Amino acid sequence: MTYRNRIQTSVELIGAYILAGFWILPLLYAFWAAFHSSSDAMHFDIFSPLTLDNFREAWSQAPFARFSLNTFLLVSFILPGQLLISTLAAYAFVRFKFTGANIAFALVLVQLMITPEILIVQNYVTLSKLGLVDTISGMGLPYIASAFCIFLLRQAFKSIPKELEDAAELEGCGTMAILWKVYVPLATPTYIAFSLVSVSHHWNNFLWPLIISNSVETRPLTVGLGIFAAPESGVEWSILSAATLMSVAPLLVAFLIFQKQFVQSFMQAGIK
Amino acid sequence: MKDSVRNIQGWLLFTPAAILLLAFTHYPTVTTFFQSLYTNKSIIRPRRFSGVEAYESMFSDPIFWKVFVNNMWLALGTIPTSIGIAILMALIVNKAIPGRGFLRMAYFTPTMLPMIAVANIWLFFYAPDIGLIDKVLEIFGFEGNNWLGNPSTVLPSIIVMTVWKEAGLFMVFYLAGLQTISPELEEASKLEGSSRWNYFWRIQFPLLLPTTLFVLINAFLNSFKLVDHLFVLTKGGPDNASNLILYYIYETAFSFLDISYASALTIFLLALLALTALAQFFFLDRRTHYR
Amino acid sequence: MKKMFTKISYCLTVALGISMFSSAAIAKTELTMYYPIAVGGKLTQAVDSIVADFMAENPDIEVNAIYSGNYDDTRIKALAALESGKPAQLSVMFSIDVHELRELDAIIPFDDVVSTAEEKAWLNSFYPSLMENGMAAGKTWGIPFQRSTIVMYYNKDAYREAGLDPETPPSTWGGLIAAAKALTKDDGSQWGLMIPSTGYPYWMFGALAMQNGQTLMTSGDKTNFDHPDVVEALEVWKAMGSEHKIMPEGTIEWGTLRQNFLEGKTAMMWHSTGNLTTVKNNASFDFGVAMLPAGKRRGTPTGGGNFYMFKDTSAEEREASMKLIKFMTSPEQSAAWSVATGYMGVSSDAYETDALSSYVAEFPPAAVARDQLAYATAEFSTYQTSRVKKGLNDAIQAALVGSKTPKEALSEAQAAAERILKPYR
Amino acid sequence: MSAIEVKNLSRSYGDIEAVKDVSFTVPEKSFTVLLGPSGCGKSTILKMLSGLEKVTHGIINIAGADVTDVEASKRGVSMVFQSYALFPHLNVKENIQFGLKVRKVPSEEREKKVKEAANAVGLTDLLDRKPANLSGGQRQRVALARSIVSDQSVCLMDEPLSNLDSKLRAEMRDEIRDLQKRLGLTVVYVTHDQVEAMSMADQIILLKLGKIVQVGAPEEIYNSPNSVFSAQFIGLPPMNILNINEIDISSLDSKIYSEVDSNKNIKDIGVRPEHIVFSKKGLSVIVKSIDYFGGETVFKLTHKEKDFFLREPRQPKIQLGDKLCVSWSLDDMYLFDKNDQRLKS
Repeated sequence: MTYRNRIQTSVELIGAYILAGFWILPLLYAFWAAFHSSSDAMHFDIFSPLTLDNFREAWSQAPFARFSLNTFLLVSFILPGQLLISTLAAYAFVRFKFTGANIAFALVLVQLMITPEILIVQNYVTLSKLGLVDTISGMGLPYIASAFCIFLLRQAFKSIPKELEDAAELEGCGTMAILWKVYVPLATPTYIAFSLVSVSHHWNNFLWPLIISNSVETRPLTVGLGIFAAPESGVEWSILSAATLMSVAPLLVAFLIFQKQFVQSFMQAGIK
Repeated sequence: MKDSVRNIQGWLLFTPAAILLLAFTHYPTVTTFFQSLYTNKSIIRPRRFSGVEAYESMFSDPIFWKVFVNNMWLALGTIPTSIGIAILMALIVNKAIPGRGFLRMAYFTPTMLPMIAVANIWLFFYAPDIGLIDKVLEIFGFEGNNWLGNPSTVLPSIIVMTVWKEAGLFMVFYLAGLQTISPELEEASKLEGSSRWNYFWRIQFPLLLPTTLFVLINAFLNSFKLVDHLFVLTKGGPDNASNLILYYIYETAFSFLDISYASALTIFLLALLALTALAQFFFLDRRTHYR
Repeated sequence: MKKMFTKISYCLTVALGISMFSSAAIAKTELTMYYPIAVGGKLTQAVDSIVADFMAENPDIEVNAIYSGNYDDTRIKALAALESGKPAQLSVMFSIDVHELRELDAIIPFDDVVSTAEEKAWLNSFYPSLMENGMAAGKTWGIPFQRSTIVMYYNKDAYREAGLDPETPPSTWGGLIAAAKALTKDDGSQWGLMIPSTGYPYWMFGALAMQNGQTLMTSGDKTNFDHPDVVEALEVWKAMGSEHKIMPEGTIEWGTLRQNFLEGKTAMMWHSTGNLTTVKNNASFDFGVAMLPAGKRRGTPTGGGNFYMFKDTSAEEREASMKLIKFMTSPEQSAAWSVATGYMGVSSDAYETDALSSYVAEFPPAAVARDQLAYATAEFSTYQTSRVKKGLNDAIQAALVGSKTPKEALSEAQAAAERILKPYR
Repeated sequence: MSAIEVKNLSRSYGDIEAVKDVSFTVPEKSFTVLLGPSGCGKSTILKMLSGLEKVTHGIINIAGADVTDVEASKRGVSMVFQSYALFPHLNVKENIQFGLKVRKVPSEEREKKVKEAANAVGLTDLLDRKPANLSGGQRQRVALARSIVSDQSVCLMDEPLSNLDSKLRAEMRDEIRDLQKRLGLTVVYVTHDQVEAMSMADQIILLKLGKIVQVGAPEEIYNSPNSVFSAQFIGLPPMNILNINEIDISSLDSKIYSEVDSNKNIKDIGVRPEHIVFSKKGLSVIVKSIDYFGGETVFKLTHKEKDFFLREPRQPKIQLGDKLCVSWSLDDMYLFDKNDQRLKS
C-alpha cells in the first residue's frame, strides 16, 4: 500500500470514529449524569463522586418496576397475537386462492399507510365503547393485526417450494399440520426478524399508550417516563437521566447482547 | 380438495385478521370521515350535520397551515441529511475496518431508544445557558442560544435530534443494499482507474436507488407519525413553531375535545399519506429490477 | 386438550371466588382520584403520604391516587377514565377547567353535596380569592387544594454583589428593571430576570396585565386581550428582553427555569410559589421571595388545582369523597402540604396552626404568597378554556419571539376568542 | 522480453500462507494458465498481479517495470472476472466504455473503440441491452469487450468460463484463444479445469497449496510430469499410480521388472491409461466396469484390490468380470520416489 493510501485510510478511520463518538456521546453523557449529582453533572465536574442516589430517587418517585412489567405485558400480548393471526392470514393468502383474495390483500395493505398511530381519535372512541380504555389489551389490540407481519410472512411462505408441501401431504399431514410442520419452521428467520422489530417498536411506542392508559397499572415505561419527565414539574437532570436509563435499559441491554441479530432483523424486515 | 372447501378454509383463516383490520383500520377511517361532517355534541349545543364546515375552518386555520408547513420542513430537513449520513455509515461499516462491530453498534444504538427518552436526553443539550451545547459554546467564547425558545432554531434543533435518532436505522437498510452489490464490481472499477468517489456516484449510488426510494418514502411517512418528542421538548411551541400535524390532532381531540375538527385534520393527514404510499407503489413497481 | 379445559375452568373458578370473596368481605368504598403536578419537587410523595394518613383514619375507604402529569394531561386522563370502565370519583384538576367540565356535564357543584351547617361553614372557610375560579353560575364547583400565586424569587448574594439591598426587592416595574439591569452581567453569565413563557405563559401574563390595570377576562365568555392596557403589558414583557436586555430573548422554559435560578444563571425569577420548598432545599445561596412588583398596581392571578367531584358517582362515593376532600383541605393537612411544597395554605385557619405559623415565623418567604392574595385575581378561565388559552399562549410567544407585534398578536387572539365564545353568550 | 516477471511472491493472511515464494515469468503475447485445485492460491496470485490484492513479500514486474506497489489501474492490465462484474444498471455499451470514461477518453475515440471491441466479440446488436437481459455467453463477451477496449497488453482472466454450460464453454475457449492471438494479448488465465488449460495454454503453471509444482507447455507437462501431482492432475482418466509393494511386479515384463527392482528409491510406478494394453502375459486383472464413449472405451480394472484404468480407441469384446492380463512398454512408464517426485531414468 502506498504512503498516500495509508494516510487516506487512517483519515477515514478517524472520521468513522469521530462520527461514532457523536452518535454515542449523548447516551454516554446521560449515563455519566445519572451517576452524579445534578449540580456536578451540570458543571461537568469529571472527578466528582459517583452516586446511586439518582436511581434510588427516581425509583422511589415513580413505580418503574410496575411500568417495566406493564411494557413487558404489553409486548407479550401484542407479539404472539401478531404472529398467530398473521400466520393464519398469510397461510390463507399463499395456499388458499380463496375468492376475493386479491381484494382482501389490498385491504390488508391499506394498513401499511393508515397505521393505528394516526387513527388515535376513532380508535380511542372504539375502545372506550368496548370498555377497554386503560387496559393492556386495549393498548395492544389495534396492533394485533399487522399488515407488515402478514406481508412478510406471505413473502416467506411463498418462497417455500411446493414440493415440500406435497411431500408432507403424502406423509398424511392435514392442512393445519402442513402449516405447523412445514411452513412455520421454514419461515423461522422471518419470524425472528419480525419479532425483534415488533418488540422494539412497541417497547418504544408512546402516543397511543399515553392516550389509552390512565393508571399506574397500565402505564408502560415510555408513558411513565414521559409523565415522570413532564418538564412542567421542573427538571432534575440527574434524576431524569437515571429514570431515562432505567426505562431504556432492558431493551438496550438486549440490543447490546444480541446486536448482530437485531441489525440483521432490521435489515431483513427492511428489504422485504 | 374441492374448491369450495378451500374457499371456506381460506376465509376462515383470514377472518381473525380481517376482523381486527376492519375494526381498527377501515372502520375508524370511515367513521373519522363521517365525524368530520358533523359538529360536536355538548349540553349546550346538539350535534348537527355541518358538511364541509370543518374543512373550511381547517383551511382558514393559520395553525393548521403552520403545522403542515412545519411537517414539510421537518421532512425536508431530516430525510436528505439522515440519508446522506446513513449511506456514509453504511459504507464505513460495510468495509473490513478495525472495530467495525463497535462502530455499527454506536451508529445503530440511538434507533433502539424510545423517542421520549431521546427527547429527555436532548432537552438537556438544548437548555439555554445551562445546557451542554451552550456550555460548550461558552468555552469557545460564543454566547448561548435559546435553542428551543426561538422559532428560528427550534425546528432545526429538532431536526438535528431526529437525524441522530433515525440515521442508524436507515444505515441498516443501506447496509443490506450494499451487501447485494458484488465486491467484484468494485474491483473491476478499481482496475479501470475509477476513484472511490467515481465508483460511489457511478456505481454504488445508482445501485442503491431502490433502497433510497424505500427509505425516502418510509422516512416521509415516519416524519408524520413521530411526535413523541414534542410532549417533552416544546409542546409545539413557541407559537407553534415546532408543532406538527399529529400533535395538533392530539391537542384538538383530547385537550380541546373537538372531535369534529380533529377528524377533519385526521382525514387530511390520511389523504396525504395515502397519496405518498400510492406514489411509492407506482415508483417501486416501475423501478428497474436488477438481476 | 380436555385436561387444559379442566385446568382453565379451575383457574377461573378460583379467581372468581377470590374476587367475590374479597369484595363481599371488606366492602370498602373505593375512590379513584387523579392529580397533576406542574412544579418541581417530591409532590407525589407528599400527596401519597396525606392519602395514606387519610386511609389510616378511615379504614372503610380505599383511595387510589394517580399522578397523571401536568394539568392538561390530568383533565384528559380523568375525563378518559369517566368513559372507561374505571371512572374517577373526584380529582384535583386545574382550577380553570371549571367551565369546560361543566359543559361536559362531568362535575357537580359542592352546594348539592354540602348539607349540614358545619359543612356550609367549611365551604366558607377558604380564602375568597382562591374560591373565585371554582365559582360559576352562582355555585361552587371547585375546592382549593394545591393553590398558588406567582412570586418573585431573588438571589440575595447576587443583589449584594451588584450593590443592591437584598432586603428591599423592587416593588415597582421601574425598580424591577433598574435592579435587573444592575444584576445582568455583560458576559451573559447572569441575567437579571426571567419570566417563564412556556408551559403557562398566559398565567405570567395575567400578572403583568393586572399590574397594568386590566384583567384578561371579565367572565367565562368575555376576554380582554386587545385592551390597550393588556397590549401594553405584553409590550413591557417583550421589552425586558429586546430593549432592556435584562432577560434572554425568545421564550423561557417553565420547566428548566428553576434550575437556571439555582445555577445562578438568573438573579430573579417569577414562578409559582409551589416551587418554594424545592428552591429552599436546593439553593446554595441566600435567596429571598417577594411579591410581584406593581405597575399601576400590584397583581397576580391565583393558580393551581382544585378538587372536583364527578357527577357519575353514588351517594356513598360522594360521601367518601367529601370526607377525603375535607381531610385534605383541613387546616392541619393544608399546613403540612404548604410546608412540604410551598403551595399556600388554603384557609386562614391553616396559617393559624402551630406547624405553619412556626414555619412562617422561621421562614418568612412562606407567607408571601398568602400576603399577595390581597392583590390577587382569578386565573384566566373561560368556556373552551384550553383552546382560548392556546390562542393566548401562542400570541404571547409570537410577540416574545418577535414574529408578531404584541398588538397584532393579541388582536388576533381576541378575534379567535370571540369566535369561540360567541355561542356561549 | 517477458511481459510479466514474478519473483519470490508470497501472500499470507494472518498465520495462513496462501502463496509461498512463487516465481515465474510470462512471455509476451503468450497464453499462460495458472492451474490447480481450489485453494492452491491461483486466484490470489492473479489478484496480486492485478494489484487488487496486497503482496506480503516479493516483486512483480510488468513490462519491465516494478509494479509491486503500483495501483491496480496503473499497471497496464485488464481483467475478466469470474462473475463478469458487469454493472447491472448500465447497458452493454456503457459497461464497455466505463473505463474509457474514467480515463476521460474523448467521445469520438470512445465510440470507435467500443464499436471495434463490440465487433470483435460479436455484440454489435446488443449495445443497448442491460446485463439482466443477456445470456451467460453474451455477458461473457461483454466482459471480454470491456477488457479489449482498455487497450492493455496484459489481460488477466479469473475462471471466466466457470459459469457457462459445457457446450458454450468449449465454444468460448476457442474464441478467447482466437481473440488472444488476433490482438496479440498477453493472457494470464486462472482455472481449475485441466481441459481448459490443455486446450488453451502456451504455458501452464501448475500450483498446489500455494506453491508451483511444475511450469511448462501442456504437452511437456503431460509427457513428462515431474511429480505424482502433475501426473494425476492432467489427463482424463488420470495417470494410474501403482505402489510397487501392492502389485505383483514379478508378473511384469522382465525389462520393466529389472528397471523397477534395480532402484531402491522407487515407490510408485505411473502409467497413463492409454498406454496400458491387454496382453497374454503381465499383470492379472479383473474387469470391474466398462464405459463406452464411442471413440474410445475406458475399462476399470482391479489387481489385488487396486483399481486402475485402461483406455482403448477400439471396442474390444471384453465383458465385466473377465479375467485378463495387461502390460505396457518401458518407455511409457514413469517412476516416482517416496516423496512423489519423478525419478529421471
